[in-house]
Amino acid sequence: MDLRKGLLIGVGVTGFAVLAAFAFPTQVASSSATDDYVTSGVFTPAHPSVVDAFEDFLEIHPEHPAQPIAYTHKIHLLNGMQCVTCHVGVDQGPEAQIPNVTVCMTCHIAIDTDNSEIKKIAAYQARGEAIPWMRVYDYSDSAHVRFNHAPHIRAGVDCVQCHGDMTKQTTAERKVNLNMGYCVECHKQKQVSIDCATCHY
Amino acid sequence: MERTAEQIEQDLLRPIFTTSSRYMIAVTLASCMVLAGVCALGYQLWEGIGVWGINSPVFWAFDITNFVFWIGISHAGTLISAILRLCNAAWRRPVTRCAEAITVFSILIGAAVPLFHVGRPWLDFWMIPYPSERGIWPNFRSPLAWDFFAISTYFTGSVTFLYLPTIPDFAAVRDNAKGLRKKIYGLLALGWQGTPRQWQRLEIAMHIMAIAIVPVAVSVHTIVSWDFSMTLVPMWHSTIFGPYFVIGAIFSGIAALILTMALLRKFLHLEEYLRPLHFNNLGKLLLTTSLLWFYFTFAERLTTWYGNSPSEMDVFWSSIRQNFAPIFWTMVVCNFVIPVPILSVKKFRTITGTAIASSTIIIGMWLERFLIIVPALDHKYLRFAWGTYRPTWVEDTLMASSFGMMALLYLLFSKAVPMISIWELKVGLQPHGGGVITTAPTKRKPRGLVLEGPLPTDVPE
Amino acid sequence: MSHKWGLVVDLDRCTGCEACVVACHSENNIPTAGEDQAARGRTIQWIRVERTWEGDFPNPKVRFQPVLCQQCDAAPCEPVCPTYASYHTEEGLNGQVYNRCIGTRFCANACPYTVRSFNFFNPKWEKPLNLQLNPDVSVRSVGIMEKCTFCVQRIKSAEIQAKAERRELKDGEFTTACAQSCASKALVFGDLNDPNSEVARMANSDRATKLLGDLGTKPNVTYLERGNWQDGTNS
Amino acid sequence: MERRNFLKISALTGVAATLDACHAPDKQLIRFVQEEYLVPGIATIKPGICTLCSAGCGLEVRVMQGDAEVVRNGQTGIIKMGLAKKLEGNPRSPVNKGKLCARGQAGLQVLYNPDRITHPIKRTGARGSGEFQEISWDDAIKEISSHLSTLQTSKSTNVLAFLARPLRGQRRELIEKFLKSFGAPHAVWYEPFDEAVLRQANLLSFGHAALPTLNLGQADYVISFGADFLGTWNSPVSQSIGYGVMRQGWAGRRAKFVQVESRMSQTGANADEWIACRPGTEGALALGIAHVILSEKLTPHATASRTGAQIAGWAAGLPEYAPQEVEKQTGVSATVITRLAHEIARSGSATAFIGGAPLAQTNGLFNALAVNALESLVDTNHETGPILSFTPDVPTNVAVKPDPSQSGLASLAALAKSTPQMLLLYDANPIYSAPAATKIREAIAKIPYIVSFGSFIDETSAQADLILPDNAPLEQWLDGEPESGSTQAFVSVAPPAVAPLHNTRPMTDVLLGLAHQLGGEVAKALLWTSFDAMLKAAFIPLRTHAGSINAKTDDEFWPAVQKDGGWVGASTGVSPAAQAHSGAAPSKTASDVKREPEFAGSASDFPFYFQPYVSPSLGDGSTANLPWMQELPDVLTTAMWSSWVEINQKTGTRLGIQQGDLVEIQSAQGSLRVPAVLSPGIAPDLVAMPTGQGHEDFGRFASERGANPLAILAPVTEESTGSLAWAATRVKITRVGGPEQAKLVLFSGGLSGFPHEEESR
Repeated sequence: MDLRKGLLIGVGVTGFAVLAAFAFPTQVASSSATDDYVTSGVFTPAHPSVVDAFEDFLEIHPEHPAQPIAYTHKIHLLNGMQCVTCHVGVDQGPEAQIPNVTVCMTCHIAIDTDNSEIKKIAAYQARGEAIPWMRVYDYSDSAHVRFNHAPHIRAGVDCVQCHGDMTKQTTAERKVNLNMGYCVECHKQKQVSIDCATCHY
Repeated sequence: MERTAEQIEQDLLRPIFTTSSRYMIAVTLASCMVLAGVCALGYQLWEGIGVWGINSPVFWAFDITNFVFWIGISHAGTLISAILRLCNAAWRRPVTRCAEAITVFSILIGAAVPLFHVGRPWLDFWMIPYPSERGIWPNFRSPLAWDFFAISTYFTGSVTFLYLPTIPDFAAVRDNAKGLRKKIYGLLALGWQGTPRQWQRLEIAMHIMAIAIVPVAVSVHTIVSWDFSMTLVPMWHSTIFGPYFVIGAIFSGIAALILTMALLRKFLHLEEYLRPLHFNNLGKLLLTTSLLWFYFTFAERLTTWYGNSPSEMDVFWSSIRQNFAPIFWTMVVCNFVIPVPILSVKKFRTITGTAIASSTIIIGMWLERFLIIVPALDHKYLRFAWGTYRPTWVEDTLMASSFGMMALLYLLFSKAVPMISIWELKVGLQPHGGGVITTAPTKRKPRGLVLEGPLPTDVPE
Repeated sequence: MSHKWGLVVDLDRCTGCEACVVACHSENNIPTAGEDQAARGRTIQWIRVERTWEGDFPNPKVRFQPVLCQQCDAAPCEPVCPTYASYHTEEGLNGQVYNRCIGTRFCANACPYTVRSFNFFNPKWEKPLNLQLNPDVSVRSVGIMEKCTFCVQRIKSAEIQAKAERRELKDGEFTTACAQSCASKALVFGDLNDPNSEVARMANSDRATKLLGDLGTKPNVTYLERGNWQDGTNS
Repeated sequence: MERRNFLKISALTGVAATLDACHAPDKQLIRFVQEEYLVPGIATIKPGICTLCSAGCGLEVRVMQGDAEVVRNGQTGIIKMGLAKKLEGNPRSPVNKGKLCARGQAGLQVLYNPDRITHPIKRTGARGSGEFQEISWDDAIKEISSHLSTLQTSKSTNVLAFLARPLRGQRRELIEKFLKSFGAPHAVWYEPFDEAVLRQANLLSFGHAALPTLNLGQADYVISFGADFLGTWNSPVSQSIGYGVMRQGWAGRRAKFVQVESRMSQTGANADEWIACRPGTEGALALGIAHVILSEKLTPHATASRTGAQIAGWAAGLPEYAPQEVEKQTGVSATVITRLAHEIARSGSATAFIGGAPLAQTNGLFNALAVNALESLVDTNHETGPILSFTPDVPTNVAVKPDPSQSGLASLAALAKSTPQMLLLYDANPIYSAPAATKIREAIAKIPYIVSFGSFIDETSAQADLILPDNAPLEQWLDGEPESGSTQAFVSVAPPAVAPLHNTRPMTDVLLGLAHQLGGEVAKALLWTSFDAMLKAAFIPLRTHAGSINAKTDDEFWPAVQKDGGWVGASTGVSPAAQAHSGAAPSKTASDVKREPEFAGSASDFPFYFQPYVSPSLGDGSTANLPWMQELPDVLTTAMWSSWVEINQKTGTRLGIQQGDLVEIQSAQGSLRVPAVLSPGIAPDLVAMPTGQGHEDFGRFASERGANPLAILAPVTEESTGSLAWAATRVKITRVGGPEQAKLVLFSGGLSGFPHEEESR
């Protein structure tokens, strides 16, 4: 038999084997993902799908996730509301509260009630459901970042710097690419420690 | 009986233009082993290296054993052929190419191991120093980083060193082939015309490479040994590891070379070219290295025993008297007890004899690498934290398939390239050949250029 | 004032109750290996209590010794890491940067104390056990080396708090999970740079020793040897 | 090259496309409105009470906001709620003073255990078949109350029985009130290792039917007879705190600690001197020491005390207990006995106490009385006050105290005899923890209707017809009244630290609800609508007493108590120490108490004493379903995930048994197979085995793992209290297999598991 044919077959079989080795465990992964909690990683059952794994690895974030409510930051801010009024805790600790349906309704029980979006919110409240806001800014688990808002705000870092000018936005968009370079640059400028353990632990 | 240039060319080009069924069988076998390895590797990449038998405290075992072993084997070619070239031993001509081929392929395999033995192989590229927004570079204090650079240098060097003397032979194949193959070999031959100028350049280049590659080769295995001796681990933290590893490497390298040559001789009908003389000479080299190896092993153990530091003695005893004793004594038998008698008696230093010795040595040297790594790790200082190690099927498969990979690559190579340097043999044919500094036909006399016999341009076509 | 975190283990007080071990598991999201992996010697414990028998019945002697990362000043684990995942932090801890770790396991081999643990598989928590995970601490995934961090998350939050209140850290203001749980006060954590801190005082005790001190790793964990009962001389 | 580009290329390697299997399942789930508002990312500290052993340590629960998958009115969804992240000791608790033991830390895994019963279930298959189906709370309550009312109409006594793990405080009060008003007998409070014997002895010796509080910090000399006081006995955390002080608390002063026991416990491993003594003869040894002190007048107080009066011949200086005599009985050499006596007498303040195996002998009461007598002879330092004392009662006497004479096994046996119509089951698992020989399984099988309030399926609740799952301890109102460990009066209370994860309800509220449905006497007796109302009513009276909280009004007082997690009395006028040596005249003298131990099984057929011991991590088996506890290496053997039997090394070699071999342990009652662990810390004629493993049916982490030593015990009892003499069984052992059959998992030594083998070169 001709050598070239033989080789082609060999290569083909090998390639198939590789695919098989990857493909087979995905079923395991997807099933196990339902009853077990697993952490992030790549090419492992850590992610429900390999696509997730790649997105995580490549730090691909949705630029402008579709929110359940067409909330307009612009209007609220121009009406003199502050970020902290809704995003409670941002100046006290690591996280910022994503406002709850009841928070919205405290005002909108009276204000602009016939607006269709407000009606949606009211409906949520009626059903006893919270609004399933989509997250805009986040870190993947495998980044192992322990970010804390409060110290940054105390240091006088303006919200705009990392989150863009919300007075120009309706629903939030990921205007700033918060990769490590971005953090490090700012830390350098402000002569803050850039020791790894400042953020990664 | 002497062979004419034509016969040589025919004999050595035959494997390239005709394929025997035996060859196909061999290829299939080898690729099956490789395939098994690929599957095992895929499984390991998916699940995590927990599918291996490694544990705490034995974090390295078969993986690094294979790494050190294959990098060791790689010392066959480059060193031998380079040294033999430099000291211009006439008998080296048929040997060099298969030696250099071994080098290239075993580096490939050896280098692949550490890339896949890490917990998160998809991040291996962090070993490459490249500027990123993070502003982080590899840690140049880490012996692993040194390995990375040493081995990549060694690999580049070896490939060049293998490629250079093959150019004229590529040309030879080109001239005998037609169609696509002619084109390909044409490219590989880099438009070689065999003009005096080209010969001159080639000789100079090879000479430089030969001189350059020797220190690289030596340094590579020294650096590999530093992976161990730069730590505090008992029986790793040793000052003689550098030379010890290099000798071990050359030792196993020559063994591998002899074995390959024996096989080639058999399968490619090269009886006329690989003669008992070659095996005899290489056998002598093997004997020397075997004795050297034994000296180093003995010296290392002796100093440990004499120094009598408790933590080292734990490892010492576990390897020679307790659970690792069987492996240890097998190693001594394979590397010393069997080979030395065979090789030291002229009557036994035949092709078969040397082949047998070589095969035991290859086994023995693999065990030696294993014994350097595992006993030390599972008897590290604190007794409470001691462990033991058993390999799993995944590790066994990967280890086996690394040999399969070697075989496959070699077989394919022998299909693509004449395993014996045709033109060098032709050169050897010259009546007054054999180490005479001759005058090049060009006006300019190349400086410091050693070449046996007149240039092949004089060879009657 | 820069800090130098240290821990003192009083072997005379240690009862071998292993409260520290579970406290550490709970605080630092340490996964449970399960029986099979445990049998393979792959349990992850950032702190373990070593037990050694001496003598034989009827006079056996037992020695308990908690062993954790010694946070060495001259740490063998640091130089060997090719990616700086294991490195020396500004506060003198042996940092382990999980996201930078590619899992060569070289550090674990180099560590003479065998206190580094490797994630051979991706850790799993059967729901709802995952709700116990501490959000202040990373959850490590497959192929990553991990070890005792001196509860760096507690150090950080204490420092941030102190900074917010524009003051220095006070001794005993916070402690590691193991020390906090230790009923007999065998574990004491604090700042060795603060001469008045309890840990600094205890580290100067005449019973003080270092684990494998002759290796020259300069550990920041100090062990106080067991004392003896002088017959009659006490009270 | 830019990382991103480098990876973009690799990302495009087709593999991804083929494998976009599915996305995380919980993305589709709806989100419920928050019930509790916490600042995200910031920990709130809430008080709690540890229920993993009877010591009653105070907790501080670290609660942080997080997303949890819960069921709300029949629908699964995600809710932002406060989640318990870490348990620490409560620094305001006088028992554990901010410290917490290994088991306590694992309380989290009770709350988050994947095997919890998430909703009421009703038996569908045959009893014990484990076939249940979901049922709504309303139907469940309807069903049970209809049963109860029918029982009420049938005016016969003990139609209703309540079986529970010993409780103190208001939960006990509630249950007893319910039963009393219903016309049912007292509840049966059962645990395998109950302390009835010691309570009885302390009542006789000191006038206190309670476990002692040990102020070890003051001691110069501690001699403990079998009490694993640093691990499992009495109040380990408070004792460990004292131990630390005793060791290095005072400059230039370090107490001596002597442990008398025949199998080295974790506590014994810390002793300065460890003395192996023949099982059951600890009392004799104590009297031997007393004899020397008395006869040589080593202490000024060598007089007849009321405690000594319990021992016949005390006044006469215990002539029968001359060291040589004692040596014959105990196997401890006379010289050692005399030396100990001298050391003790010379030391400034000494204490002697007893616990564990010596009490679990047929002559347990005698042993206890003997050690108590020695204690009151030596523990007489007046500056420090006695080391051994008793926790003073809470002035308002919040709850009824356990009756000392009422031991678990006795009342369990009574329950077994009188087959009631209905059994309420709460946290007790006698089918697992009572010796098979007591035939409790059969007795329970006979009961027509069984309702369990358990959070888990275990051997006993698997028999239930109806299971009304209780909230986890951290999810409900709790109170506690620690029996010992504090020198001040102490009652603890804790509101729920987290909202319920599942569709469960606290037993207390269910019981109160039933009371209302039943009406009549029961409703009158329990007029509270919810358990916290009952607690409030019980705690309010404390306001007028001197204690940790001074509040003007009740409305200030109650929240303050909740915040602190309890109320601590200012040390009352009569120091608890003084109480120890006063008290009512002895009701009966110990002269008629059995002095010699008896063992089940003849020495010829069964050459070894068999001693089960409480596992430090798994306790009596009730915490075997917590993964942290399963994977916690036993500190002496480093074994985990398994059970084992400890055998003396020499005995092992004599019987050809090696570390890890599978051995069979046979008693007259039955046999079991476990791996062997060879240990130098155990008498050659004794084999010991930890409790906790060998569950048939207790969730994914505990089921079908190891063996249960309690199963093969002989049903012998200490007669005066009728409590189980669990250390009075004899066994024989034989090797039946190698390590490969045994499957012993050791933490130290990796796969081989036996580093000491390699040590011996």
